[in-house]
Order: sequence, then structure tokens, then C-alpha cells
Amino acid sequence: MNPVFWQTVWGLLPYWLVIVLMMIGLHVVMTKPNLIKKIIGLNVFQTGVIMFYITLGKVDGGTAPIFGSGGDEVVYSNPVPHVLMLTAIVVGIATTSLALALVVRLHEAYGTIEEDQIRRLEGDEV
Amino acid sequence: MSASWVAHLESQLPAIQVVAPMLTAPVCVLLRRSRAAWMLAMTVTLGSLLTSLLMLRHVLLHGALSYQMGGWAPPWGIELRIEVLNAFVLVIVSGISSVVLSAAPGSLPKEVPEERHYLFYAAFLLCMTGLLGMTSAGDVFNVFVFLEISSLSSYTLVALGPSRRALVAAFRYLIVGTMGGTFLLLGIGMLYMMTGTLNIVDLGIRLVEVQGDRTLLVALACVVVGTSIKLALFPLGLWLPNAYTFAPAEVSAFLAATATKVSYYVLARFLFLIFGVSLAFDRLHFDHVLLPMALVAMFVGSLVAIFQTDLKRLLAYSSLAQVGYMVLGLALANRSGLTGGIVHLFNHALMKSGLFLVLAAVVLRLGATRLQDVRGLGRQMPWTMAAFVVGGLSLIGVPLTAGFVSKWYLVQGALESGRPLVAALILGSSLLAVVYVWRVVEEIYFQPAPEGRQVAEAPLGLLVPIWLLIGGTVVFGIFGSATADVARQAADLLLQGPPVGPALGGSP
Amino acid sequence: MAVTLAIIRMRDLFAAVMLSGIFSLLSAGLFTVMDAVDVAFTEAAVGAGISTVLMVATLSLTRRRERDRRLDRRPEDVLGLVVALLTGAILIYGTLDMPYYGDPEAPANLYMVPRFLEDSLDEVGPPNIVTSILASYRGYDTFGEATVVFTAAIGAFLLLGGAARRRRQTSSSDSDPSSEGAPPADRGAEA
Amino acid sequence: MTPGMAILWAVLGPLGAAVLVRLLDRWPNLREAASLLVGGGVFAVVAGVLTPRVMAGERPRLEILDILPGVTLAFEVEPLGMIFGLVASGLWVVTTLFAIGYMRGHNEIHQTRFYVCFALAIFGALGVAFAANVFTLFVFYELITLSTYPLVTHHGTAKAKAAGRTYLGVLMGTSIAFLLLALVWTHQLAGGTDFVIGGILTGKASDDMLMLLLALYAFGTAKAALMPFHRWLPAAMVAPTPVSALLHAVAVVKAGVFTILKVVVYIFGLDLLQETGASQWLTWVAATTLLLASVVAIQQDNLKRRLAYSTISQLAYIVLCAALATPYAIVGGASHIAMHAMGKITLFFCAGAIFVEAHKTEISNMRGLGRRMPFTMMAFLVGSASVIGIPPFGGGVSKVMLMMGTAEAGPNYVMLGVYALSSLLAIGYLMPVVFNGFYGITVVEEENRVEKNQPLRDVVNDLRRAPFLVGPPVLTALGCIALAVGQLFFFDLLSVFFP
Repeated sequence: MNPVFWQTVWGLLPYWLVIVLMMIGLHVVMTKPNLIKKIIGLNVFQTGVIMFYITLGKVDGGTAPIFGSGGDEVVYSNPVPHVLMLTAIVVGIATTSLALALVVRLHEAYGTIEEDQIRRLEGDEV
Repeated sequence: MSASWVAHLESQLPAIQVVAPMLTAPVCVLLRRSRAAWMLAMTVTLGSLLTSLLMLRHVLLHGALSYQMGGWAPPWGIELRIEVLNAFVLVIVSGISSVVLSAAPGSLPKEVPEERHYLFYAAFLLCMTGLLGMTSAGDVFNVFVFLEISSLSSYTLVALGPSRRALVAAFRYLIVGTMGGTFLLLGIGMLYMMTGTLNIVDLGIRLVEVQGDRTLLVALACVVVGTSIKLALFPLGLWLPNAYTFAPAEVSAFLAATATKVSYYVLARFLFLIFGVSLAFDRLHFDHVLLPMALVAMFVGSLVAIFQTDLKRLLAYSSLAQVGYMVLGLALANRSGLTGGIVHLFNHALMKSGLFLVLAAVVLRLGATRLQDVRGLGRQMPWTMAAFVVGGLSLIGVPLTAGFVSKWYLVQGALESGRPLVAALILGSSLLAVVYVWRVVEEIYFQPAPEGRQVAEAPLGLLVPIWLLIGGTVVFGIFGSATADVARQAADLLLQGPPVGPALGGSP
Repeated sequence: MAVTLAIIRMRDLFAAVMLSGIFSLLSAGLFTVMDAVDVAFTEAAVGAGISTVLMVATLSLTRRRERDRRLDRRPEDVLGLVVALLTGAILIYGTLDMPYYGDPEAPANLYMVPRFLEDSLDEVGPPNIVTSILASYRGYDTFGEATVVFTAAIGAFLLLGGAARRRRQTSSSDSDPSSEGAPPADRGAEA
Repeated sequence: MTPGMAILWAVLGPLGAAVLVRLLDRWPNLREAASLLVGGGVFAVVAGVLTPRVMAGERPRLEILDILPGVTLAFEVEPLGMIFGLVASGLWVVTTLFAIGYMRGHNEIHQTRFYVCFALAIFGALGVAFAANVFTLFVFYELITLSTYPLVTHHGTAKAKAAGRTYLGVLMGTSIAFLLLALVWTHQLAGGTDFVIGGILTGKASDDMLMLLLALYAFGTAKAALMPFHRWLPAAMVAPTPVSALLHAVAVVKAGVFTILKVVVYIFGLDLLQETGASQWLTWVAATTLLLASVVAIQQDNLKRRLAYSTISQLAYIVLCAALATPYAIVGGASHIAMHAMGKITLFFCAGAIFVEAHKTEISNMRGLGRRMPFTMMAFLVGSASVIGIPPFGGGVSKVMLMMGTAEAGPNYVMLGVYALSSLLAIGYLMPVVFNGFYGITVVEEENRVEKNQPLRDVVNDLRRAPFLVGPPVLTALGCIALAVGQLFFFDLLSVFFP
């Protein structure tokens, strides 16, 4: 096969894998009626995006961006995505916890955590 | 001496604007007393209105205002950047927040138990923080962080609605909203990947040189999807009707006027100041996507609104349609069109929050907002209902109301861009607005009130805010130049596109 | 990825939650491989730790099993699949112009980074560049992040606070008796 | 009084009246007196201050404010507007007189609301009359629609509501969809919407565009009731008769045809239309409306419905005048606004008086009524003659001018045939009412056998019992005759207008 083609595939494969991961999460969110599963799906989706950032920050042959962990000629990976993702992870957990609180309340109010049952209880209008 | 002091203070304004409500929220929690918390929240909100007005003045007179957080120069540090457009949006957000908040003691007790009020005010302030932060941020990742602040607090606010269906609506909103936020994050990631910077000005400068249309197009799509969800552009905005219907009317008034507006601003900023007209529209042809979406939103929103039997839901669907108008302004991408979109941002904020406050008054007195509930209310709550009629006329776009000003510019913009059909469609969808507004008016004035219903006029604490907003639609309909001038300057700013020059961080 | 697929199939929610914890741990491992040690720590602590705990707590308050619904297929399922595939395709289309994985010449790795690498030790201090940026250059983000957590806390407090909840529960059970318990079919599943 | 102040007083007068009427809610006599006084004052200002100036060739102007840059709320009085202003303010007084008799005689509900809305409609009409640009005209045009809506749905019954829906739907729908579009388009093409003699569109648009724009204007002003947007007018007949008078004579339909005339003269310009022939098609639409409406009118038995279709037909005359776009035709159209207003209001007053006094709405039941209500019937006769255009009554003048205008535009025998036929049809739908009234031998006679023996007392009754009911139609009938006598005035106008 064409070497350029394979170069492209290898160069981009990590991104593709990350995208597949995100899409699995997206699919779960959209199709699973169970609210907890939806939240898990959302987490997977978010983790996928986080992974995307980390992937783009990776430099070949680089090490963790901490001084002193190597000699003078060390190549460091890009620290900026790491910084951003630390924030993103925390935002993610905040969202998750709020979502879980809502699930608890929903369970109290409806006695179920299945979306389609809630829908039925409200006469399909929700 | 004193002049430099003032100048120094002015340069601090962007930070004060965001940080003040952020720091006040915990104090609200500590206060625990409903009244005290409200007073504090009110003070801070009025303060930020003042701040934003000062900034708008400054920006109009002297140009952009930049604040470097922590003293680190962009692009390394985070910059707050105030220009004409976002100063205008800041005024909208803080202004409407003040008015809506002032109505809170009047309408809230019916829907939220008294001992939770202090938390409500804290959440309200946080939501405002998020929105103000999003608007003034000069850094795209920062936009995401503040978007999440505002989103999380608005999920909470929606969930406070009196019916249990508010919980469902809030959960839906949460799922969809988080997806939106994550898409935005993804888009930002791609942009960072292609340019290596996060600062908005810097992105604009560097993006022009970037090759790789495919990635840019997808990045733009991600950003648009992310913001459109929050902006409630059809079909990504279908969370909105339920959220607005089941949230407390007070919250609907607040969110309708602010959350969508800020997202609109973010979208406009990405489209025009980061990508720029030549890149987004001429090279990537994004208007081919945006224009049909806007038109569909206008018609679907209005059509569905016609068949609603609940007033809150009716207004919510009408919001979907109005968002269509605003986005149409973006898609037209010329001076008049953008002016129309931006001025509609302001006008719609006024009328929608006013109308939702009217419903808050109805909820307070009747406990429900279905069409059959408001029958004959014109005689029993004359002032409140008159406000509804004026607000409705403004939605239709009758001259001398604010809605007319926006429609004037939008139609003009459509004609200028050589799309008379679009102009006709804008007006055609106004006709749908006539229908849904008039359905309500007929119920209010031409149906007898149910036997034995005794309803008093809304309390002054609600009437005054309502008429502040609705009166505003009339005032800004008559003195339309005031807002249109600002909007036109903002439109010019957008059309100038991203700044040209050396990248802030030097060439790599 | 296999783990995620397993999560979808699993109807025992408890196991699903556990698996999602494992998923987080695995991603943390991946992050370490990609030199993001700080992120890996956080992910392990927050994703695998706190969020799992929270989910388990939620499950204890609600129910453990997902309802079996292999039989009733909904139109949403197809739609969801199509949307996911389509989005995935669009995103992959978008990667075609991206710099390759690990490319040191990628703009992201050339633009702001050198200054952080050169000056952060002098300007800020800590040897960990991530910490330096987090605390100083992008301190405002961190401030925002704290606010996000605070917001979520207030939200959870508002939602789960005692008095309001009791009042609401009584009022909603007046209006709708079904809110008290689940349909009978689910009772069995819960056991 | 400076002309600017005069305009301000004339326009704001009715608005003040509306406020005053609302405040005097509890004292009906004072309330109506206020209406009458303000109405008289406004008419005096228009006739006494503005008319002489305009006839002397002045164009008093008053700018209020800029709504948007280049979009100004401003007034300017020119001959067309002056005529409409005179008609609206003059007939307001007369209609109020009549309304007092009708509303009280009929014990109508919501009388205050009625007078308030009425005054607001006049406010709108004067605003339209004196508008200095299309934008101002549009604003007041919409105000007329909104303020007359509560009048149309006055009774609040299901039927009234349905009629109100049609009314508002057609008028507001067309005005927003077409007129507003035309307005913005004009603004965009010409950079403004000021009414300037000779038009502002010359050289700004292609022929096709002009034709489209004219169509937007013509159909956008549905108040002119050009088919197919005429349905609102018969529908609105559910309203009390004074409202019908307002719709047909004083404000609403007149505002419509006035708008078309004004746009043709001042936005397109007669020369431009003559050169491009962009208004050719409109003459045919108007002619069709003219004939069709007349045919429908003949088939109606309900008097008010018959009058409604007659109005549609007569309005088409005026639109036809506009479409011909020659000086004679324009002045003919303008004078027909006044003539038809005077004639039609007489007819409606009569219809109202008959309804209040004899409770008759169907023409077939009115046989012999002339002996019981001779003054009313005489007034009806005069009004009919004027509307039909029998010289020397008012309508004759405008029709002569119309024919001269047609000739000016070039020989057109089909059009002349249309005029002849339509005049015959007009005779066909109006005259039977009068003949029946005087010579019919009927039900009424059977019922009133006792009274038949005392015709004199009946006549006295007719006068005494309802001075407010019978006075106005007699007054306006006299007005028709006066207009016939003063018809030279319109030739004066011609010389002022097209020197």
C-alpha cells in the first residue's frame, strides 16, 4: 500500500479511537432510557474529549512536563492541555453529582429511573 | 490625580463585574435569611448593572477594554476583554437580572418554599456570574468554564419548579446542556490544536493563516452545535419548552432574557471575531447551514406555539422562533442584518422577560397558566394583562414597539443581501405571531371569567418590574435609534472580523 | 473500549457503575502513557473514586437494576445510532487535516509552550509546569473551577435539602398516587 | 397658530379626546360632549388653519422624532391629505352625534370603550392623512386596525369574534406581510420613504421590481378592499352601525385608498408609472373588483351587506383612479374619497336609523317605510344619487374626472364600458331600496295600519323621537348637495396640485 496512506492512518489513528469512544458515549446517552446509564454515557463522552486533548498534547519521545525529571535535552509533552483537562475533569464531576442528585429526586417523585416509564406516567408529553 | 484614579478604577471594572457576584453567592448562603439574601443579591446585581453601563460608556468612547487576570499578558494568561458588543450584552444581562430579581420577593413564595430562598438567590447569582463571565471572557477555554457555571446553576433553578415534571425537564436540560458544553470543549480543543492558542484575539489573528479547511469546518461545527444547544436553536433547542414551562416563572423570565442571549453572543463571537466572515462564510460556506436553520426555527417555533394551550409553553416556543430571527441576522452577515439580530437580542430580552413576569403574576394569583385559566382575566387584572398585550404586540413587531425595530433591520438586511424571499419569510412568520398572540388576547378579553373567581390585581412588587420591562419595549420602540446605534457599532465590529497583525505571543 | 461496551450491555447498574470506575482507571493509565501524570492522578481520584462513590450512593437511594427492555425497541434507538455514526463520521472527516499524533512540530506544541517551559520556573516556581500554569497563568480558570464545584454543591443542597423535599413529597403524593411507588413489574426487578 | 402647531393639535386632538372620554367614564353626557367638542375643534383647525395654507400652495411640515436613523415620524400636509383630514375630522363630529342616538337608543354595552376606540381610530386616520412618509403612514395605519378591532367585536358574541378574527387577520396580515415589506424595500431602494412630488423611485428600480412593489402596496393596504382581500369588510358588518359608518366613510377604507393614491403620486410618481406602464395591471384588477362587487351587491337582501359590497365597488373606483396615474384621475380619486364618504355615511346613518326605529335589517322588509320615516328615506335617496354619480350630486364630479383621466391616459373603450355598466349596476342596487320605501305596499303597512292614518304625527315622531338619529343623515345628505355645489373646489385643487 501507499506509504503516505499508512502514515496518515498511523498518525491519526489515536484520534479516531478517541472519536469512537466519544460516539459510544453519545450513543448511550441518546438511546438508553435508564437515567444512571445516561449519566455514565455522558461521562464516557466527556472522558473521550479529555483524552482527545491529552492526545493532542503528546509529543513523540516527550516526558511528563515536570522539571528535573530528566536531563537538559529532555523533550516535554505539552502541558497546556493537561492544565485545561484538570479543570474539565472537575467540571465533569460537578455535573455528574448534580445529575445524580436529580436522579434521586426523580426516583422519589416517580418511583422509577427509567425515562420511558416517566414519560408514560406523564402521558407522553414530557 | 483624581482622573488617574478614575482611569484605574475603570480598568478594574471587567474583573469587578464577574468577581463580585461570584463572591457574594457564598455570603448569601451564609446569611440564610431570605430577605437579607435578597437585599444583598439585589445590591450586587444593581452594582453590576452600573458596572456594565460604565463599561459600555467607556467602550463607546475609548474602544476596547482589556484586563489581564493575575497580570499575565495574553496569550499566556487569561484576558478579560470588553468590546462594544459584549458590553451591550453585559448591560442586557445585568439589567434584566436586576429587574427580574426585584420581582422575586413578590412571585417566589408561591413556587419555592421560604427557607430555600437564600439558596435560590445564591444560585441566581452564580448563574449571573457564569453568564457575565462567559460574556467578558477573552479566552475560549474560560468561556467553557463559565458556561458550565451558568449551566449548572440554571439546571438547579429549573428543577425548583413546583411540579415534579420540572425535575424531568431539568434532567433533560442537564443531559443536553452537558453534551453542548462538551461539544464546545471539543471544538475549542480542535482550534487549540490548529493554532496553539486560546486567547480570542490571538486565535483570530492566527486562524487566518491556518491551512486545513476540513478540521476548521468541523471545529466550527462543534462550536456551533455546542452554543446552539444553549442558545436553543431549533432542533437543538427542544429542551427549552419543557424547561421554561416547568421552571418557576421567575426563572423562565431570567433565563429567557439572559442565557440564550449570552450564547448568541458567544456564537457571534466565534463566527465573526475568531473565524471571521471571509473564513466562515466565504471559505467554509457556513451561511448555507445557518440560514436554513434560522428559517426553520422561525417557522417551526411559531407554528408549534400556535397550538399550545399553556401560556408558558407558548412563550417558550415563541422563544425558539425568536432565536431564529437572531440567528438569521448572523447568517445574513451584513450590516443591517447583524444590527437587526443584535438589537433583537436586547428587544427580545425585554419583552420575553416582561411576558414571563406577567405569567409569574398569573401563577401567583391563579396558580396555573393554561389558556382556559386566563379567561376573562382582562377585567380582573387589567394592568397585568395590558402588559401582556403590549408585549405580544412587540413580539409581532407592531411599529412603535421594540420588536418593530429589530424586524425593520432584519428585513432590510435580507433585502440588502439580495434575498427578498427571506425578507418575505421574516414577515410571514410575524403573521404566525399575530395568530398565537391573538389567541391569548381573545381568551383574556372576550371570554367571561369563570363563575365565582375572585382575583386581585398583581401586587405592586410585580407590577412595577413588569411595566419597567414592557414599558422598555415601548420606549425603545419609539427611541429605537438609541439601541440601534449601539447595535450598529457592534455589527461593524463583527464585520471588521478578526484583528490583523502579529500574533500576541510572537511567531513560533 | 471493551469495558464501555460491557457497560452498555450490563443491566445490573451496580456492576455498570463499577465498570465505569474501572473505565476511569484505565483511562488514567492511558493518560500516564501520554505523559499527563497530573491528569491521570485526578482522573483516578475523581473519576474512579469520587464519582463511583457518588453513583453507588445514588443507587442505594434508588434501584439497582435496569429494566429489561430487549423486547421493545424504540425509534430513538435507530435515530441515536444514526446520529452517533454520523457525528463520528463528521469528526473523523475533521481529523483529516490535523497534525499527526505526537508531532512535535504541531502548532499547539510550538506556540505558547516554549515560554511556559523556559520561564515558568523563574516566574512562578514549582518544577511541575502544570501546577505553575494552573495556579498562576490560568489561575482564573481554577477560580472558575472552584465556583463550578460550589455551584454543584448549592444545586445538590437545594435539591436534596430536607424540609423542602418533605413538603414537596406530600404535595405531589396528594396529586398523584403513582409517585409513591413504581409499577408492580419493577418491584420484582428491584429485589 | 403656526402650521406646525396646527398639525400637532389636529393629530393629538383625537388622542386627547380618547383620554378625556376614558376619564369621564361615569358621566355619559360630559363624555359625549367632550367627544363632540374636541371633534369640532379639530375640524376647525384643519378647515380653518391648514386648508387655506395648503390651498395657497404651502406644505406645513412637522417632524416629531427619528425612530431609527433615516426613519422619521413626521407630518406634512398636502392636498390629498388635507382632503382626507377634512373628511375624517368633519365626519367624526357627525358620526358622534349619530352614535349618541344609536348607542343610547339601542342600549349598547361598553359605550365608553366605544368612544375611546372611536377617537383612537380618528387619531390614526389623521395620522395617516398628514403622514410625511410611508413609515409614519404605516404606523398610523396599524393604529387604525388595532383601535377598530374592539369596535368590530363590540358585541362580544361568537359571531362578532369570528368577524374580528377575519378583520384583524386580513388587515394586519396583509399590512405586515406586504405593506411592511414594501416599506422596507422602498427605504432600501430609495434611501428614504418621504413623500415627494414626482416620486422617489425614478431610476432606482427595474420595471419588474416596480410592478412587484406596486403590487405589494396595493394588496398590502387591504383597507382598500381590493379583491381578493375584501372579505373583512362584509365580515365587519356585525358591528353596530356607527362603527360601519366609521369603517366605510370616516376612517378605515378611506385610509386604504388614500394610501394607494398617495403612494402612487408621491412614491412612484405619475410620470414614472406612465413611462413604465407598471400600473397597467392594477387598472384591470380594480375594474374586475368594481364589477364583481356590484354584482354581488345586487344579490344581497341585508341592507348593510349590500352597502358593504357597494363600498368595495366604489373603492375600486378610487384604486382605478390611482392606477390610471394621470392628474385628472388622481384628483378624481381624491374627490371621490370625499364624495363617497359623504354619500356612504348618509346611507349607513339611514340604515342605522331604520334599524333602531323599525328594527329592520332586510331590504325586502322595508317596503313602505318611507311614509313612516320620510326624512330618513329622503336622505337615503340623496346619498344614493351621490354614490351612483348622478349629476349634479357629488359623485358625478369624481366620475367625470375619472373619465377625463382615462381619456388622458389614452383611448380605452373597454374601460368606458366598465364605467357605464358599473353605474347601471349601482342604480340597480341602491334605487330599489328607495322605491320600495316610498311606493311599496306591504308588511309594514299592515302592521302600522293605525299609524298610517296619522302620517303627520309620524313625521313629527320621526323628527322628535330621534333628533340624533335623523339629524345626522339629513345633515350629511345636505353635505352631499353642498359638495355638488362646491365641486369647483376640486378643480381649484387640481390647479394647486398639478399647476
